Amino acid sequence: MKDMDKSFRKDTETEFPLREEMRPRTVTAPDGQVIEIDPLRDYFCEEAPKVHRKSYSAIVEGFYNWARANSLWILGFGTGCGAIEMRPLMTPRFDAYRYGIQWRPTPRQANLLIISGYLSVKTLKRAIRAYEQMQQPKFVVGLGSCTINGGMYWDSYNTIKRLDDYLPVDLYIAGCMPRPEALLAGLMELKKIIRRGEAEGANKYAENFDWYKANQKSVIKDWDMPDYSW
Amino acid sequence: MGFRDVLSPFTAWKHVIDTPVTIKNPIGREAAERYRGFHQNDVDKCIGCGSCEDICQNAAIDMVAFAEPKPGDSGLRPNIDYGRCCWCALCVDVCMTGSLTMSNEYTWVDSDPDAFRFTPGVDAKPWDDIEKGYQRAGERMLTGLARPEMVEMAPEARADNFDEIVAGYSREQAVLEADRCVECGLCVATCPAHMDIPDYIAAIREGDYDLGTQILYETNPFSEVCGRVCTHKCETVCAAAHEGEPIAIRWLKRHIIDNVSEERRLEIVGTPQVASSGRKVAVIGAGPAGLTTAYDLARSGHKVVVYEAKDQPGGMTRYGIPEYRLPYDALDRDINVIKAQGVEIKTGVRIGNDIALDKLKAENDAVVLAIGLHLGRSTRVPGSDGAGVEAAIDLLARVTAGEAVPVPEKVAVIGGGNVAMDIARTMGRLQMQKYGKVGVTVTALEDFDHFLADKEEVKESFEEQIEILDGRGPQEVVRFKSGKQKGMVKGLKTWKVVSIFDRDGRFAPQYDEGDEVVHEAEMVIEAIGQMADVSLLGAELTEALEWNRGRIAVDAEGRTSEAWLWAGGDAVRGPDVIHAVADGHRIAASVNVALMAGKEAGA
Amino acid sequence: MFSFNPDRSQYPDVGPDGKLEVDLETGKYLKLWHGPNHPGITGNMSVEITVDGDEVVEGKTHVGYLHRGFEKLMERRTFIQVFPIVCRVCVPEPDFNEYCYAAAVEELAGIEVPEQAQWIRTLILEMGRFNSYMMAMGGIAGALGSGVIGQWMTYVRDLMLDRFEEMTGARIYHMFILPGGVRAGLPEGFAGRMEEVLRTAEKYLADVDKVLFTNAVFKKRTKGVGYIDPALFEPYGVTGPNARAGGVAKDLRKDAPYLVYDQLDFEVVTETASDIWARAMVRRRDIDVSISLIRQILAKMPTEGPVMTALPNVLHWKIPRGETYIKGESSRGEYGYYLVTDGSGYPRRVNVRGPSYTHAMALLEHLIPGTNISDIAALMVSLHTYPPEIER
Amino acid sequence: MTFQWIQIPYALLTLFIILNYGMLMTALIQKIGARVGGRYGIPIWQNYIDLLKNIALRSKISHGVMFYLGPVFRLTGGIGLILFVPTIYGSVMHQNFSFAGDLILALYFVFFGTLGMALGAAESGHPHSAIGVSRGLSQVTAAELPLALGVFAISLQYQTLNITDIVAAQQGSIFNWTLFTNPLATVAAMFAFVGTMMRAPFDVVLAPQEIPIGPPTEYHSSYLALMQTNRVLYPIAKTVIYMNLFFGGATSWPEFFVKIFAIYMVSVFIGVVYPRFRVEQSIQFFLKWGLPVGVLAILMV
Amino acid sequence: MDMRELIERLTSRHKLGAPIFQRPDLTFVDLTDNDRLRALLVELRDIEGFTHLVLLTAVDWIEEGKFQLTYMLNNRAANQTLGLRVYLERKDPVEFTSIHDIWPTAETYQRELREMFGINFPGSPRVMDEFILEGWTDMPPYRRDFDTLAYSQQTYRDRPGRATNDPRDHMKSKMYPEG
Repeated sequence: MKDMDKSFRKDTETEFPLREEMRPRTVTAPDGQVIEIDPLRDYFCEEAPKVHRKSYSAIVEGFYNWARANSLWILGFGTGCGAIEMRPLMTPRFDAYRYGIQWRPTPRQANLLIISGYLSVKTLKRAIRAYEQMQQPKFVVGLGSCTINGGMYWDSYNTIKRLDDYLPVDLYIAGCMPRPEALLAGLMELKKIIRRGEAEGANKYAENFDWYKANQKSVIKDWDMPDYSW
Repeated sequence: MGFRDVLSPFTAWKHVIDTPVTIKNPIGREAAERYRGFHQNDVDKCIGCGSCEDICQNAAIDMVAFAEPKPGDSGLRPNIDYGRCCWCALCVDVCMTGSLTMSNEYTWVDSDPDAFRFTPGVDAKPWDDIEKGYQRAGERMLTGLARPEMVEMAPEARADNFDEIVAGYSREQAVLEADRCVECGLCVATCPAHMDIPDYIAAIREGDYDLGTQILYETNPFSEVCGRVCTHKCETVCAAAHEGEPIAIRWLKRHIIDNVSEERRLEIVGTPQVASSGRKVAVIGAGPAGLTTAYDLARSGHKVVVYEAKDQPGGMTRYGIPEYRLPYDALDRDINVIKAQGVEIKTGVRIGNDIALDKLKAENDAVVLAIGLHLGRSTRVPGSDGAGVEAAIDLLARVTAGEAVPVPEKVAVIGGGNVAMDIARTMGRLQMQKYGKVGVTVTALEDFDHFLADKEEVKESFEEQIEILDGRGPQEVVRFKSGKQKGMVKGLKTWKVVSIFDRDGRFAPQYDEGDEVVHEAEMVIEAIGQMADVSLLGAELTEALEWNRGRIAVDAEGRTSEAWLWAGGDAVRGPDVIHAVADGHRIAASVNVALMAGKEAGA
Repeated sequence: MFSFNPDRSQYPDVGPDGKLEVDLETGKYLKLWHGPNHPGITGNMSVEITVDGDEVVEGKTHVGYLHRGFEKLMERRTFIQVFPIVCRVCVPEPDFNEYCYAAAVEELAGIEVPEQAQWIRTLILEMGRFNSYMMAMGGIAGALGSGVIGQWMTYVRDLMLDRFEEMTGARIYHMFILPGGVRAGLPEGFAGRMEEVLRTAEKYLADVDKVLFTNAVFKKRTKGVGYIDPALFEPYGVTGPNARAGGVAKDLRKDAPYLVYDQLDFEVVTETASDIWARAMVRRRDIDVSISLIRQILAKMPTEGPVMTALPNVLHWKIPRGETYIKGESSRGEYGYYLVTDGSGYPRRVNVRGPSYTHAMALLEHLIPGTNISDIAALMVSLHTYPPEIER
Repeated sequence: MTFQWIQIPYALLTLFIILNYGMLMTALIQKIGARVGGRYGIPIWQNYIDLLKNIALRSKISHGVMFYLGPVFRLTGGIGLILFVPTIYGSVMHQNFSFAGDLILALYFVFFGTLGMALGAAESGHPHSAIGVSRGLSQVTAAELPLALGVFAISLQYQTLNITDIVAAQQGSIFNWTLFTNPLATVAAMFAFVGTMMRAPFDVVLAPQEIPIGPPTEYHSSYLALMQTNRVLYPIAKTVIYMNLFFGGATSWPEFFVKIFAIYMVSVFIGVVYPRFRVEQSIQFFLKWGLPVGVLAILMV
Repeated sequence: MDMRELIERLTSRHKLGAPIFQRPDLTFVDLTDNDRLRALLVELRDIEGFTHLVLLTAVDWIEEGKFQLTYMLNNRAANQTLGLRVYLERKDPVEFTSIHDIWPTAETYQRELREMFGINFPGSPRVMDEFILEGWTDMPPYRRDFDTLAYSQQTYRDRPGRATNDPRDHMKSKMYPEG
């Protein structure tokens, strides 16, 4: 392994300019009406996430948690290499449907975000948005070394090292990449966590919102969205 | 697009009656035999060399303390971060001992991201005892197993002369051999002088012999000597020795020196760069210990005079080691470098006889005693007193000095150490010169598995037709009881050794008296150990000094119980060149501190 | 002579310079993002499409979601340390990277590879190709909404992954082809178990022929759709099955045999229509070639012999200055490694030439205008591109 | 038949039975589909858990009133359809609110849900929803054409717009079913049936590979739960119409279950093995094959 | 096709350096006159049958102050690959002539070179668009003076609690701390 160039300093000065299409502007509509447009305000909802309390009744909450645990809807968003093992997972050999696990193509309907491996900065931005669009309670599972401590891309300029700096993670599965069997074992473990009522990542995210945002913004220079973008 | 295109797809429905191909219970399904799962480590086999850490491209492995270091084991064990690992198993492939393996277990889930770090074999894990999993197939292929063959003189060519046997490595051989080094540095701790072995080996790879020489001289002014005759303790702990041959560290050291001319060496080492301190030190004995002390002290700016009883400096390296192993020229070159530091060597001056020790004490700020072991021990078996029984050390010295020694046709040697080999091979050569054949029998207490002499010494001795008998204890030097040869040596009677040490590990050999052999010999040479000649100390000082089992007691820095007197080398540590050099450094450092402190106080 | 610029004259909003002027604010056009969290995209890539109704008038490809900076990372790893990361360049068919890298290093370092290892390498590459095609089959059917083919194909692929696991010790990233050879020989009884997999595969492939390739809807969706003019092949660097679907009988396994392909018997598969159907069909028939090759290899390969050359100490392995380019026919086309060394212990530059790079970028952008929004996914899948090798 | 208050609890009971049946049947059908792929598929009770999970979600966001009303409309479509269609012939309890012109109302409800969905999805602002809706509307319109023609044919045949009367006319023998008395109308209607069941090759509305996943893209939590409920109710309600009109209706619950399952399976049987049509291809398909058969059916009558 | 002959033929009209015959089917040659690039490429494509642009990439020889551009061409009929190397002065801004009109696929390569090496090809389509990176403000990452590890450490946090020992130093500190 080559030594690090200790004299190297990253550029922390330059701000990345807001994209053209995201800047406020005035538009003349076909009917001649002049409209002010501020995409950052108009296209996004800016309300910060709230902490959602558990149900007042422990029995009801327990029942709900049982249902949540047995109906895991994964967002169909393969962020890295691990996505390739998701296919066997959902197909005949391993058939995760048996366990109440299925894919959803839209974040609105998914409640489990599997970060399948490394996240490049560009994907991180999308993953954050996908996560924020999901409805509470929502869970995040980190797949493989990359999500734990950078994995084999620990020295890459374009991949994050610790997923838990940017999103609240409920569970990690070791491996590079983890086999479908390990994945299933992880999801079974996640079920247990949910049933114990410990999978409160969404609330953690809401409580430490500023910290997460600061972390996210420190790596995503091209931050062309409001802080909360669902 | 016909009718068939509409109907044919429905054949898919035939699968509806098939039993699903799904694995019923996939969680925990056993992986393949070779699967690269979680790591296992046999911590007893592991030596903590850190090769796994070096090769890991993910920086996943840390070396963490596990036990106290001991020679050949750094006490460190690999701690693996599964937040980094990619299961490429290069660490397993490169592992020098084969201790690191992988099980075929693969399931590890946890909510705590910091949990994925463990020391295999130390932190108990469910997969510790799984037999299946990835193991390196066959031998290490990534770091080289065999050392290049050293070119040696053929036994026939060397048997009747004292020319140096080994030729030294060529550049190609040296690079090949240097290439095998994994730079773990375990050898450094074991080397008494703590030479920077991996560094100078790296210099060979780079072809930078000047740098290599510089590194050598930082820790060892007897580099040329050690490049030839060092007991290379380092090689016994070499990580490469666990599977395959150790790195030929000694030959590589020699290779550096061989490639640097004496003049260049003097340039590189240079002369002392500090101002004279005005302090004076006397060193008694111009062997490796004494000269190393002198070298260090001279480079620290002190005035050093070395007194040597014999005619030539070098001590045991000159008088104990035969020329075929260490040519005198080589020794001279080393000594010349030392002399260049301003060290004055007075040869032929026997302290006690020619100059009184008290006088030295009075004239110098410190005195260092490095007198070596020049008296041979005797077995004291019946018949060992009298003519025809010689001490090996004595004979060797006489050969070096050019004196005539008796060379009978048949010689028996008692002892199994390197000195026994030296004298056997020396006598063998002399016999060859005189009779054209060799008649030397070596009898050693130890069996070949526990032999004291180096393996290559034994091998070369055999090649030179020396007869070596292992596991035989000397009982009597048999002498002619009558006749013309009455009183002269007839042979050596030995018994088969059953055991050497008793249960408590004390030396108490047991013999099988039924297995008695008399080795025919006209001369018996005892090579079972040496003693120091401490007569120079005088009665008063002998009384005043503390002793430890017949040797002068010294502290870790080489100080005796007398503040002005340091002692070191073979006389204190036992016979070994590299230990002597190490001792020299230690004493020099200690003397230097004392002198400088004295100077401060005096000033 | 063909024109490199798509003919956009049929669109109303073409400016004098031939550029489409999309004014989104008029409400006439809609901009859509196909991906990255989009099940229709193989891997992680997005296409920014501008639609006018169901018709796509413009498409821009966006990649970089999987960029890890491999080529940079390789420059700070020693030659052996590069080995574990090369396979990650292409997730579904990783072995090609291992082979190309190993062969490039071997050439520059002057290392001979044992014959046995050459056979095993060929075997692995064919197994990888088989798997890759299995994904492509499932993908093309899946993109058109036929899930059951994907189920079968993934199952068969899984069986092959079991063989991979058994042989190499890993399912996806095998890390098996080291510079100097391969890590181990074949396990006991491997050929028999492989034969079982191949038989199962053939059974399912026969079903695929009946269900997918003899299917009115599939034909309607694919025939004549996504046509690539063979005249575009050279300018756009189209290679492999995509070119073979247009009648170009070029296959590096035949044209520039590497490993032991010259000792194997096979035909280059071609189709002529150059549409989605033809591209799917070429792959379907190439699976048969792969199966036959795997059988031949297992039958012909020597049973004894070393599989690995002893390397110089890899911890400080230096390779003299030089450069080379190693290529081979992957399941997507010409795959190559351009390796430049400078005499140090680290590669000076490694450039991965993935076929997806040419297929999924300039070519796709060229093909998209004028297609139906429903066909975008099928078009992309039919080009069989793997985004990780585009951005690396 | 006059309206009686007791009909309301009776209708709700019918609804309850159909809902549970639908939950289990759709799961079973999924399992059957999974078998073709070689899998076991979801547990039979999975739909209940999913429903409960969605209700149990803690947060929901709305894009406006119509967004909220979309699923409600859709569910109204499904429930309405059931409520106004007689489920079990001859049973007072399960006659529901069947009345003289209920066939027209039923046809209206078939469309109502889609329209409601369209409004809601449009409000969600997601382009995929918008595309999905426009596809849905155009496809449903095309697909309903043969149905309308088929219904027209049988209303001519039976001279009534009352479903109960139509069912009554088919009693007695299996050969009294419209299937045998007017096969062309049945075929025409079955085109529409397959076309509106949201299964391949006519599932371009949802098409996860193209426009994930079409109209419901933005729906979640309770909204989604409503839609899920509708997703099991509505197809059954639709199937009930087909059953009543063409397959002789049902005189008991077991007969109902078997017939519904069998008719439902027709769409599954096709859906599992075919890829999907593009929207204009499916419209073309209905115009090319469905429409002529429908016209022919009318002509036959 | 005899590559030696071809190179000789070309050298008569273009300024070429000494060729390296790496393999029977792989040749590398330097073009010393950068202005002749387009003429040479067109000739190779249209007359010599090198119709396939395999790849276009750069090598940063920072010590020599040069960027090497490699145009890898392939003649499929003759199974010959030719690596044409061109050297650019390594000073900002680095610009070179675009060949997207000779091979449209070069457009992608040129976009990548612009982003990763900072070598611009004016006129190439979308060349100024972001390609792989998003919101990148640092120096082009494939340049040799960009240190990816340093950048990564200054940007992303490591998980704390890791520490390692060098066996040699560890043994020294434990066994002979004084020496």
